Amino acid sequence: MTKNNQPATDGVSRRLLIKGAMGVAGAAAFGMPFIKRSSAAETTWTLANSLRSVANPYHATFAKGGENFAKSIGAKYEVLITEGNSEKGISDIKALLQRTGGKLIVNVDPNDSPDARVIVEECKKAGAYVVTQWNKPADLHPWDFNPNYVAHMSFDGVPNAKKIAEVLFKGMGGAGGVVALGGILSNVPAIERKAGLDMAIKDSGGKVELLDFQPADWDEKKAFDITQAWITRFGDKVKGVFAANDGMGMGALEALRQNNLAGKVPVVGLDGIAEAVKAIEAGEFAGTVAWDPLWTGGMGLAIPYAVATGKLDIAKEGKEHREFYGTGIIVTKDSVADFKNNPSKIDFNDLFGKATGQIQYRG
Amino acid sequence: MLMAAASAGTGKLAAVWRVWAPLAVLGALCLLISVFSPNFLTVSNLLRLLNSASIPMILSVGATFVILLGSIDLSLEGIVSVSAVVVSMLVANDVTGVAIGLWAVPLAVFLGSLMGLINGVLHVWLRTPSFMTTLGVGFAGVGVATAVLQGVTVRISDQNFRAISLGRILDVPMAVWIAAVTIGIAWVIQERLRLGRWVIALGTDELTARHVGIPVERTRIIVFALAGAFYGLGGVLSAAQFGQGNALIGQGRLFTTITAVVVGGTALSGGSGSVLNTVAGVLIVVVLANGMVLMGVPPFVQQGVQGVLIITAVAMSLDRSRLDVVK
Amino acid sequence: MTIPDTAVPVLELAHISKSFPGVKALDDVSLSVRPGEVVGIIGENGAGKSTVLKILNGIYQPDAGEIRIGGNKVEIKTPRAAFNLGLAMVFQEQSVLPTLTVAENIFLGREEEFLRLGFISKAAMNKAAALELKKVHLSLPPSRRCADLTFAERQMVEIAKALSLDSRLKGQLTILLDEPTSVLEAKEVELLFSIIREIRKRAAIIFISHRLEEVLAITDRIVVMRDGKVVADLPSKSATVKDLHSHMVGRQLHNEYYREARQSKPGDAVVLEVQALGLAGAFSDVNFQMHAGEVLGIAGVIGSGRESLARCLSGHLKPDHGHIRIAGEELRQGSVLKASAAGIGLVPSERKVEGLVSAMTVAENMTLAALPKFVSNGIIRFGAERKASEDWIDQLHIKTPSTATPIGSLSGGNQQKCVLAKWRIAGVKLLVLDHPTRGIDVGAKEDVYELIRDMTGEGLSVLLLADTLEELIGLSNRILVMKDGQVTASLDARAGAKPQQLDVIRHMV
Amino acid sequence: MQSSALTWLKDNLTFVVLIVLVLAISIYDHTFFSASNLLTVMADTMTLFLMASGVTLVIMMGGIDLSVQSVASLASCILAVYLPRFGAGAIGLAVLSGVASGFFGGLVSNQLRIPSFIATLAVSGVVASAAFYISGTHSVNIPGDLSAVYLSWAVGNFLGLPCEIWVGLVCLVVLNAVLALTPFGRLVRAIGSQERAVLASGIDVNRQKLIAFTLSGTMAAIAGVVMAARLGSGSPTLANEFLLPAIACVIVGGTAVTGGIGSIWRTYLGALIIQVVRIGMTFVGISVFAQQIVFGLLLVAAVAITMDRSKVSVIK
Repeated sequence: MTKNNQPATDGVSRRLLIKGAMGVAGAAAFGMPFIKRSSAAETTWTLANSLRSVANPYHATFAKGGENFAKSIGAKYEVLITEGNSEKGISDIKALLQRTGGKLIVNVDPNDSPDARVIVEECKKAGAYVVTQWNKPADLHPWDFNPNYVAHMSFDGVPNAKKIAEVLFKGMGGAGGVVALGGILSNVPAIERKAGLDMAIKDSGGKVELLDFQPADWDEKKAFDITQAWITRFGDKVKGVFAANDGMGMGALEALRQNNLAGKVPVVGLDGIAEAVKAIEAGEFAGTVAWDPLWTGGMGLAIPYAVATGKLDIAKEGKEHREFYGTGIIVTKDSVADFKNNPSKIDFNDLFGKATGQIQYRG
Repeated sequence: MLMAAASAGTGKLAAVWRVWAPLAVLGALCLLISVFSPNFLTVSNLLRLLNSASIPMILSVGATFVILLGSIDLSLEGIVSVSAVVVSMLVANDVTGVAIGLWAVPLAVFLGSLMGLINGVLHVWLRTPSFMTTLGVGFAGVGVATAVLQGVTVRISDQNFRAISLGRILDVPMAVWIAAVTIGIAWVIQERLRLGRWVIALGTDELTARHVGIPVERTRIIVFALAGAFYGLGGVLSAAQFGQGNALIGQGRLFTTITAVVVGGTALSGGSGSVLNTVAGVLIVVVLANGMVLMGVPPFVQQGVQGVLIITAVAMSLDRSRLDVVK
Repeated sequence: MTIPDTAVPVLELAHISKSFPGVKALDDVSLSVRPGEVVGIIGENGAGKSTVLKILNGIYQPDAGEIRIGGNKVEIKTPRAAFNLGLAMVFQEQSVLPTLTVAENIFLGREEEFLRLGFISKAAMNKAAALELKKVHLSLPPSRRCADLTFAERQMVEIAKALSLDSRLKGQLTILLDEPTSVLEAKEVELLFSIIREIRKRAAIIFISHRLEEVLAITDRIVVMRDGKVVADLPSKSATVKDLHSHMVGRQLHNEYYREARQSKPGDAVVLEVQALGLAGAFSDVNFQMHAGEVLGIAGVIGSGRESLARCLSGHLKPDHGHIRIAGEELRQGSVLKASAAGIGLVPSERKVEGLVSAMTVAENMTLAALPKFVSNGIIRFGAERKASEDWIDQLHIKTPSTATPIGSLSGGNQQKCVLAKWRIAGVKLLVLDHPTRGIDVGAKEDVYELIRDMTGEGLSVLLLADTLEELIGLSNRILVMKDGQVTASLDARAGAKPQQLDVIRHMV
Repeated sequence: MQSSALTWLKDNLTFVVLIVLVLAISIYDHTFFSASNLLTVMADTMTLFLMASGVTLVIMMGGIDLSVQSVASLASCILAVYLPRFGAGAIGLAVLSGVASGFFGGLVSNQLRIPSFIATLAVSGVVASAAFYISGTHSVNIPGDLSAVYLSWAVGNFLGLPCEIWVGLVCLVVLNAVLALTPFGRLVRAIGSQERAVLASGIDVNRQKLIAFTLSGTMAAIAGVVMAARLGSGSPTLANEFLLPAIACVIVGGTAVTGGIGSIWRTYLGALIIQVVRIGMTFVGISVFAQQIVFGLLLVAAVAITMDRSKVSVIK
């Protein structure tokens, strides 16, 4: 699934930028400067993060997290992109398994939940270690693939979405009509976050009414157009906008701004991207939920590395350490300053420090 | 042309319908929607429609020239992204120290036309089909944008720049004015410049065009460069509208653009069509999407409904006078 | 008018040679055109005429020899260059673009003179176009889209386009007319000739045609080409069709040209019955019958509605009212499928577009209309296919390296024979021949006449739209004359009792 | 002698390009050039090939089919949803959905005389909706035991080769035969190069087109089934981002977009080329930030080399 914009401090981005410029130059020469020697007989572990596209900030930061860990142990590190194409994602991982002769540790955000099973099976076959993120079939469990399928990490969409929806309702004064923007209909997080919203509305005891729900496929432009249409259709009946991710939230906010409704109609989203945080400070966003892709990107490698190097016997770990949620931080007007001032510290030795309980499967 | 006798008779009628059909379809659509949603035909909503139509408009108008050639341009998303990223990095922003203000706009447009030029040159010199050439350049474009930003999103703080989309004259958003001017320019190019005539000639029968001494290769290259310039402008407006530049900002523009052009009644086979057709086509597509939400069509049915409606629209508006063979 | 031989030639080709892989297209060709002279170039297809034209138009470059204009050596690198040197070409293929207006077509590629501050002034362009149209006595609004023009009108626009040069060039103008009359009717040909006589005062003219009578009528001198060489260069006054033929084909052709002796007497069986057939804007209330083995010729000028009538029978057009019956069976109208299923085949005038698939082989084209015959349990029987096409290649003396040769590489005449073979293989009962000898050379023409006689001999009926009246009269058993969408006469044309051309024309105009 | 070698080279450029690519990558990293790896690469290419194979027919006829990716997704959903209920019947049902969608697309294009580009694009929308509806907008899991019973023909091994390769080969052989031996195949080429002549010869062109579109839909559905089998579940977005790669395969193979020229075999090679380039970049270790750029440039280069321009006068 596409996620948008993740905070990246200016210093970092400027460095990236210069690298990027070099990147373009190199690409002109058929990317020669990018080529890393790879000897046939792999003796050390190769680390890799697989994700949809480095073009979207969430995944870019996710990749960065992986890189940070790789640096910390001086291992070779690769990034694989699926371009939203399941088959490509899988065959790339296969290729890497082949190249490294199975000496691979891979941290995967599967393009679509079905992919997870195939990837896990392939890794098991090759004796590689794998961690999955966000998407996997409900009946696929790490403990069925000891020790290679080390863990599955996710963020619980339902309670987080419920919490942030309640923040929205509070911003609306507890009552009125809301409109909701959803992600790609079949994406697991999209479904969870919708569920969370529905629960919050139910709990509001009829005070809050869901005027309309439209999937904008995680897309800022679509969100923009849909919100415009809503303003026409519902006029001032719209008291608040719920967006299943901050990217769409920004699109909605843009539409509100252009109808001079920004600030009057509160918006919430999830992901905790920098613009959303800014908008919260500006009082246009009521709140967001911040995940920590630097952490997931790094830990998704750190844990299996510990297993691979024998520091950790994963088979002995409890299920709450095999399928677990990370911590989502609710950012609102009150907590925003604090959130900006102390960015999360990541200790690669504290493997499960931020794990908050075993993943729940709801019917 | 085989049915000389017959076509001479029906010719004028066809010509009239050819011009008005898309507008008729558009009108019918508007009526249909306003039946379900009274708010549709309000000034404020129509303004919002035009606003969301402005970027697709600029892109489609550019693509029209390529399609009139009988070629196709799939590099649109790539060019839009690159231009948006570059412009966002040149105006006051949070990633680069640079801030050259509105001078960035012509630069980005120029960059777009440059990438278009690459399309044309590769297509003509390597004699590869435009479909593939532009697909490749498109990939490369998104690739470049990605490589430059490495996933960072450039946030634009330059309000003067954002004004070229958000500012208002007579309560009409600047984006709409810009789109209008762009259409005007395109119209002049098509009707009053040799290029315009030559595009039609090439699209109809390239060999003949060659025989009468039209510089076929140069024309083709220029057209792709021209289209690139339009995409570049589209990228600039996207950046201004959303106040940011990132490698994905062009995503999802391609098919809507081509659909709009064809719905307008411009033949993919080349030769027949016009900028004005495209204007109607874009409005049809945008109104359709807007109406979908207004009428409260259940989400997962929308794609289907949209498909059906587009078929009807095209079926009604397509110019079949030269279409004895449909491909 | 007579031209002093001393005058400097406007255009001169000296010892031009050009070869392509395998063939020597032009071998030491020399010819010259003097001011105000009309020179005819004739020769069978493949004799090198079109190569000469292409060289003069800058599409090919000669391997050897040189081109002189007004006595000065020139190099013609592009069509545009040819244009600027005062060489105006009227192409055989329709090169008028249907999507552009008449004016835009006339000045296509030369818009600069109408640029005002870089913008085209349509007013100026239309005005200029109107003048050019006057020269060819064509009364059309210059802003009309050419898609809405008839064949003949387009050809006239073509000519107007060429003529537009002379008011725009200081130096001498040479106009190259490549088969300009092939789509014109007698009346229009006359018009064209009068135009030529007018403009020859200002321009030299090269006139290329398969219609020898016309060449004799309009030219001062005739250059005959064969196998890439100039084999004769004779004054038109003293020449006759017969010796032109002998020069072209290098053999005396036998006197009895249209094989009237072999004209079979039609049987009594009614093959086709047309009753009160009509199509708005084309023709109305047409009635006739056709018998087995009959050749029914339809005479009429462009706009008489005969093309539409023919295409109604072949199912390409749908008539508004009336009946078509094949052997008593009512034919579902406006469907090519039903027509061909009922045994009607069309040999179209636009051979390359509707007649054959150039990219495919001779065999594949021949069996196209009868594919099911060569299929057993879903698979094409290639052996049978080759066999069948070989038979017809012998039978029709088709010159082709093999059955697997791409048909596009054959000469026009041989292509046309293949089209006929296609319908013979499909076993049609009625063939609609729409200008079957258009743009094919003398030798091939005779073969086609021969074929028509063979077919009718075997009981096939032929509905004929011919290139010339003479041809029409010579071939037909009976002639329907049409005028403004009405049948104005039905003339008997059985062997020995052929009507005179005048008898026919009387009803046409 | 020497010239015949040249002509051979001309006719088999696509093949040569593929070989060169494989060798180049193998030289860089010889683990690439192992039987097991090459087989994996092939197997992974097959779903893409299956999708492209049908499109090839439509493109050779001068049209295009943009509905394949949603058709494949729909098929995967139908399979996943109905396998528990109908068993093998679900496979038939899934393929049938492809037949229907393809047929529908052809019908729209023929009867309403709408360019296939738009017709199939629109149909693709309808099909996508159907997929969302049937799957309840969720991805649907295929129980392992059922998969083992009904879908083993698509996954796993047979005679030492991954089944995907066998499926691909069968389709390759069958479709090639159809193109080479049947009247339909002949007419596909004829219509592609001069439709009006075919019409004038009294051939039911529309029917041929309908067959082509139907076959295209069918192949897409089969691709969807195989995909679902490989991934162990179906999803309404399963085949996303497959459309352009599929068309790219056809054109990289050297089939002309303008119609008339081409073959399934070329598409087969085209698919392999694209897959090898993609995987190759991982092997050679080209940075993800450059991969798309390199991929784009290589695509253009490949077409520039493989395309047979001898029969096309104008390249659009």
